[in-house]
Amino acid sequence: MSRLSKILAWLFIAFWALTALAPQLIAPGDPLAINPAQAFQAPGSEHVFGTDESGRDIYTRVIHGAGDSLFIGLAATAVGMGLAIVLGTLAAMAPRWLDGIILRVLEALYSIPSLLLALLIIAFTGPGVGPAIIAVGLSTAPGYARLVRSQIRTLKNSEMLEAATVLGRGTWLKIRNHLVPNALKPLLALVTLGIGQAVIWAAALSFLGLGTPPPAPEWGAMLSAGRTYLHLAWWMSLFPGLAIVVVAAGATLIGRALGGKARTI
Amino acid sequence: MSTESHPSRQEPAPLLTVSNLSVSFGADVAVQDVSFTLSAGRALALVGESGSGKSVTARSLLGLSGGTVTAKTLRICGHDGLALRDREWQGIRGNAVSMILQDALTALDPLRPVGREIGDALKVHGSNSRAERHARVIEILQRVHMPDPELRARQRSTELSGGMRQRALIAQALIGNPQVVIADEATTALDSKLAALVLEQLRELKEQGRAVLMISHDLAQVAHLADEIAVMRRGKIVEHGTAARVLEDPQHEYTRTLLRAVPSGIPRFVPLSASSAHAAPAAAAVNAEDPTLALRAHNLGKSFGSHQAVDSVSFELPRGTTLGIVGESGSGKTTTARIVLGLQKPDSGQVQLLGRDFAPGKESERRELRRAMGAIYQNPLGSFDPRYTAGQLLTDALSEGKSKRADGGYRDGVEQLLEQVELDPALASRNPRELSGGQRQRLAIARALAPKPAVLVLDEPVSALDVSIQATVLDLLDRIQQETGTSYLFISHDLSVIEHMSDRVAVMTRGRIVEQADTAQIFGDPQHEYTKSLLSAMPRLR
Amino acid sequence: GCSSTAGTESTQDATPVAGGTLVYASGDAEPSCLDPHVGGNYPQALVASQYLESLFTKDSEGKIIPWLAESTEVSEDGLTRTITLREGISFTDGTKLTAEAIKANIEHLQDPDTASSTGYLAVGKVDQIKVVDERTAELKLSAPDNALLESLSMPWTAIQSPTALERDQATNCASPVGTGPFKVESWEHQQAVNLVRNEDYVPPVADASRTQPTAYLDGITWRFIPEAATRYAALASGEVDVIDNAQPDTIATAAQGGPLGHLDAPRPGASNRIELNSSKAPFNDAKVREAFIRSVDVNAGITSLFFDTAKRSYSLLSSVEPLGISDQSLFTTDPAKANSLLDEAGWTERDSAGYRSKDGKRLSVVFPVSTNQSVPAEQSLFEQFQASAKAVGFEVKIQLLDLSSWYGALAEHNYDLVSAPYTKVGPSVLRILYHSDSTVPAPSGYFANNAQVKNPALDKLLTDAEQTNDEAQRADLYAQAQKMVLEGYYVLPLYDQQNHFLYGAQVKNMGATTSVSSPVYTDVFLAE
Amino acid sequence: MGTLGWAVRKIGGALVVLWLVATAIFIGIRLIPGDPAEAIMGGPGSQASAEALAAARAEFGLDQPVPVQYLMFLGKLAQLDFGTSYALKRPVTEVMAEVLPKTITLALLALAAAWLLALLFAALAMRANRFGAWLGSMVEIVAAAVPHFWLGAVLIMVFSSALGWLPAVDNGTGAGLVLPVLTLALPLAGFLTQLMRDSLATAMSSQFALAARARGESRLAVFWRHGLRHASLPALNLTGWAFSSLLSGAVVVEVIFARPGLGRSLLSAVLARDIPMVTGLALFSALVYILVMALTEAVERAIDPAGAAS
Ligand SMILES: Nc1ncnc2c1ncn2[C@@H]1O[C@H](COP(=O)(O)OP(=O)(O)OP(=O)(O)O)[C@@H](O)[C@H]1O
Ligand SMILES: Nc1ncnc2c1ncn2[C@@H]1O[C@H](COP(=O)(O)OP(=O)(O)OP(=O)(O)O)[C@@H](O)[C@H]1O
Ligand SMILES: [Mg+2]
Ligand SMILES: [Mg+2]
Repeated sequence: MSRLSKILAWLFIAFWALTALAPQLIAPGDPLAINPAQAFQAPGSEHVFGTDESGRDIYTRVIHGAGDSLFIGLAATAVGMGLAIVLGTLAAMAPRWLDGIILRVLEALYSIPSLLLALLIIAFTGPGVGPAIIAVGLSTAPGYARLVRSQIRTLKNSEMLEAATVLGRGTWLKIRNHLVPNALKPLLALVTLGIGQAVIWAAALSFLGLGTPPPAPEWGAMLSAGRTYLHLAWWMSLFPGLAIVVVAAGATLIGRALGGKARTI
Repeated sequence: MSTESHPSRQEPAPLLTVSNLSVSFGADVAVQDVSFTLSAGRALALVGESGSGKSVTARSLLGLSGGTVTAKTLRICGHDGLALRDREWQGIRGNAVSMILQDALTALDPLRPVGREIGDALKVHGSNSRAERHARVIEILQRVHMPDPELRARQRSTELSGGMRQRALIAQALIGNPQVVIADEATTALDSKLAALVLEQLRELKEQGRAVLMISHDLAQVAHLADEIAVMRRGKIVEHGTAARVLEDPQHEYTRTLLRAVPSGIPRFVPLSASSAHAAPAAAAVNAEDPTLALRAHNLGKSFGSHQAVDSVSFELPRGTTLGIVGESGSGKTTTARIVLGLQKPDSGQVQLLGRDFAPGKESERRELRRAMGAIYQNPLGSFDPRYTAGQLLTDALSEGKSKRADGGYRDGVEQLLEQVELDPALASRNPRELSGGQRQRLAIARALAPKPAVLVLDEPVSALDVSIQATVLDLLDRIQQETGTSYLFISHDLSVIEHMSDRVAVMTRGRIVEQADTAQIFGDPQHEYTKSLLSAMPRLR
Repeated sequence: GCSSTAGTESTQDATPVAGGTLVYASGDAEPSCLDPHVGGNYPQALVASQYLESLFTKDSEGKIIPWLAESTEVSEDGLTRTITLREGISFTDGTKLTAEAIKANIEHLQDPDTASSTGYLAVGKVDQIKVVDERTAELKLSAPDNALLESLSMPWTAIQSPTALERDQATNCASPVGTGPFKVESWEHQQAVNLVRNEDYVPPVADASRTQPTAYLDGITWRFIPEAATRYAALASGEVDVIDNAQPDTIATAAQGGPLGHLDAPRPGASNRIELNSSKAPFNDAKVREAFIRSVDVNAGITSLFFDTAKRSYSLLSSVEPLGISDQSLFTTDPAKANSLLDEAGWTERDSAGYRSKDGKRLSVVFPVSTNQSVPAEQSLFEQFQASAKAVGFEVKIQLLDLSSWYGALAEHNYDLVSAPYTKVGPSVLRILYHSDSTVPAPSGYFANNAQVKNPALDKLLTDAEQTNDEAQRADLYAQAQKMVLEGYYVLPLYDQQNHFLYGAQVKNMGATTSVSSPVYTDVFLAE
Repeated sequence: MGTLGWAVRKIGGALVVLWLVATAIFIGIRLIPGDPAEAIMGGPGSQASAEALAAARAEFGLDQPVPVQYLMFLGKLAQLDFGTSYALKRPVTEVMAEVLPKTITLALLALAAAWLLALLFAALAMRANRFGAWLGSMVEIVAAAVPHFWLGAVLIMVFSSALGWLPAVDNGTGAGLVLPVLTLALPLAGFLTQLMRDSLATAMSSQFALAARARGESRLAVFWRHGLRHASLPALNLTGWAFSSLLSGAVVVEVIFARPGLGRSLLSAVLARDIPMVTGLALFSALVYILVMALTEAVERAIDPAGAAS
């Protein structure tokens, strides 16, 4: 990763972190403040991203929506990754029969496409942010888990660990000094890649009306509202859509820079 | 140009004429002012260390150098190589001039049947029918002594052994009936028996009246085939003459270095490289009187499924000495080493280290003993944690895993180790990936030496290195043994290396040790048939 | 059944040409049954109006006139209704239209297995049906019902072939058989219902201006395209000919000229309104109800969101109901008044989030919104209410729910505000919506009195209004009843139930609708 | 490993997976608070009649002990009896027979389109200069980051409303498939290109490519015979995943483009809490996924019998 792209990556992360944590610094307005008289204003000097059907400023909403959208993406990835680390490590370290069982369970989870699995879970839990997080998390977990498993298995059988054995290192030292740190790095890359996808899936659920309820400025929900006015006010769809694309593409870039591959998500 | 006609032996017309060939990649000049001619029925060997520009020179003769080519003359079978356009080059390649690529493992597409790969050469140049092509492929495979050609043609390269792949590559180069055959390190990766077979085939080519350009870093390999030898260094030909002249009366210092680096026939502890500081044999430094054995393996056995990889292997390694294990690929050398190291549980047998039970047994019980035994692998990179710098690796080894801070209390120890293996202490901050092959192997040795072991198990420690680097590493190992009295279990498929390094030699085949004796005995008066066949295939300079 | 009603820009031009299949794109959810007796919602009425006809219909003045029926009369005591059918009309399965059909259809509606809700309520007072002769039936009523003809004019009580009704429900749902200008040919689920012309159609009321008695169109492809933008794109690019549930912005565009035609057909019955659940805190206090109603700025929202396609209503009833009264003064936006009302009602504290509270309890109201029944513009309007109610200290929790969960929320009384459309011809809808009987869930679990108005005086007014034979008295009773509800601040009227259609320039003669404002296509043709 | 043994193991594995999915759904139904019969019929909002509830109770054996219920549930599934969708009032199998082919057609077309686009793009990228390569990789990454629901809307806006080139909804001519297929294919193509380009570059700079050139093959021939084969392997490896992501995307695309299919059915079944329908669709999509996985594995075995690339 070159120096410049490293700096850019950190700037990118810092920008979104700031946006998520202190949106009022970047967009001082109230994302919920309505002004019917100002509805459907095209992007211009007063409203850089235009206004929506209730006269709310889209720029303010996109910025304030970052918190919700990113939180869902991060939380879902955390759920998926947490589960994956437990299951993947267990499978890699476990005896063959247990490994087999865990693999089947993962395959079962994997066999239902992400969004369908999310829908399935919502069929039982009802819609909402919590279920959306769990649903997206669960549906991404098997992909991660397989990677964790193969990662740890490869490391476990690597010459590096053999060399450590020959040098007389105990199990704990091998895990602490070699296994965990080496397994973690590609996972970090993967997580970064995964966050982008999680943001998209979570937005998809909101888009389908199963995620964040209005009037919260979550990007998927904004898009969902905007698509109705596609012919009248394209900007209502464009900017939240762009925000999703920018975050997802940025996450991919950073993930790739960290050495991730665009797979298993 | 008809290839069936035999050109006259008396006046061999030059098929290749190269003068003042230079190839550069951007600012890097890989080949500079190389000139030679090569006539039908003759063989020219290009010899030199890794990176000296041999392959680039060869690729330029096919118009595939990948860099910027300039030359005064570049004539290939009557074509002016400097004027050819890509389409015309395609008409010559495989047809007039063909090349056996350096790395047999990767020079065949693992996803396509070998027969198709070979047949493609015909497809390019003629409009043969499928059946015709197949017939020709089988015929050419028979000619290179491929066992069961019909089956092999259908298989993919991954299903073929190393020797078979090499033969498939030769077949691929021959099927177009080229006048000029370039063989780039065609024997390097092979054990001596296979290498002899390939050399034999190259000789056949020469006798058929083709011109052979042979590339190698090992003078011994080329000694018996080449009519002429050109020695390359840093992109230039430093010496060029008939084979006999270059081998017997080398003019250039570098040629001499290369010659000396070939270990066969050089007695133990005599340095192979000029740079090595240590002097002649302190021969009796070996404390053979020490009553305890460093290592004792008794009746080791291990099978994978129905395959008996190691079968009743026993040996003893006295302190301060070297036991060489030699054998063809797949004979069970590595498996034996892994059992000895306690990495693989044997089906039967025991290993004792310094008189104490080592393997099999519980890992926790032998952890104490582990410090007395170290290991060196063929590819050291895989055994390093990729996150560690050289200094951190050594700190980790010295601190027994407690620290990896290179600037901590282990700094002096690290410097000492680096000095011991003749590495610049400045390299401590580098990642091993940024080191050369020889430097990496030195680092591996340094790490293994950190706990001051009594025994080192070395599995093909120099097989990935070219002769001159190999020489320096072997010299280093010699020196360390003399200074520290460490015992070596030295594994290699290279007879000349084993001969140079070992006090005793065990010859393995199919999992068994068929003969075990003092080095002189094995090389002077082999008893077992297998040993004899191995030795007869061994290329010798002296 | 039909005559042009509210069509604003109906195109009565050009000479009709026969032929062509019209593609209709509906934004409603696909019905699970094409027989509007089963359940009985508006999407069913929209499609069923093409193949089923009713005994009565409404003329352009809004007067009920006979359609399949030729004449009707009611006994002095109002308990016996005699209906005589026209001659020469047959169902598309060949069955002749006889009095038996009336009996079979009303019994079908009343059969619990049919699971009818709308039609079931409409014929609720019919006790017995007596077939007098081939063309005459007598309905015996449990109480006088001056809304019966209005009820029988609706598609939910349309007359189907008695032979066909004897088939099992699944079959009848897939291919109901009526007397209409079209018949159901096939139903590709999730995609389209294919209707073809009924070649033997006999218009009950002859129209001299027509060149042929049957419909001009060869058929109608009735598609379901729930995405508003996609539906409009399909119309704009000519892939479909007519769309319903048109978005306000697209209607406005069409109205400003341009190639698209617009049919505005407000539904009869109730206006579109928000009901306040008066059965529990905080809306069990009339002051709080008024405060909420005064706090929200309805007009600004309607202007910006509906682009002048919807007119503000101050009435409980649709603007097409002649007996509706309205009172604008009750509904003016007045945050100051809202604040003082809330102070009076004891909601004086403010919590950290700026909401009012009383005894530590936040002034919070739950507003389940059905995404199937409220168009996006309406959902946005509710969001604006949420924002403006917040200014006076209300916390409005909007829950966007699918129909099933929405019914669930209602059934569990888990709502303080709700917007539930109800379409019925005539002012008798008021009894269904505000009589205390309607707070008791029907066997189906649904209760229509979402405001939970329980007022014996109101009950009496509504019952009497339905039984009187005197038109003037009826109007007066209904006016009193409406006043009572309006002044109790149980309801915040918004606008008529929107029913907008857009159609391509090639579609001619759009405009005729049934009594519930669902368009019929007997006269419609496609110009080349 | 013989082909027969492989097939037997695949089928066994598939059955186990289906069994696990079914079990999870069974547990899920039990976890819904309230009356399970009501839950099966769509929750309190469905206003299921007493008779309907009784019928559901009988059908699912809800009056029996839980293990018996479980066995009955599995038994029915084993007979491919998924019951009746209470929302659509039609047998679940009938609905699935209708929607599955449509979604699978859509997904397969999208998969093919994505592959084509990816190959094309990867091939173009081979020839590009540094800036071109950088631009190409940006395009891929952005394409892969575009949500279906946004892309679909934009495509309708541009190609249907503004330009009028392509229909927004299916009119039976197949032209209506173009936009939905593109909507699904573009992001996937972005993903696939990222994968393919790496392996294509590796293959084209490998020794065997050099060997092929050395025997006289043209650059294009090397690309066709070797490059593509190697580039397709990692992408093929991901086809199971890709197909599954297409099924996910189909939910959104079917909604936006008003196409009948598995995704839209599942969405409406979920919205209506139509548990029999949800169960059937979930199991069937799992089955489809398993079949696709087995199929791609078979293709992989054909291209690379020795597993050289893995
Ligand atoms: N395509 C290329 N681009 C840039 N540099 C190259 C390229 N090919 C070769 N070189 C450089 O040219 C020099 C000569 O390489 P070459 O492969 O000819 O060495 P060699 O003598 O064949 O070595 P070896 O014994 O390891 O095969 C090396 O320094 C190498 O790094
Ligand atoms: N883990 C294993 N599982 C199955 N077979 C194995 C395993 N390890 C080694 N073998 C087999 O045991 C035999 C001996 O292998 P080993 O690696 O010891 O040979 P070697 O003499 O070191 O060969 P080389 O010179 O190629 O390194 C080979 O046939 C090999 O395929
Ligand atoms: Mg080379
Ligand atoms: Mg080995």
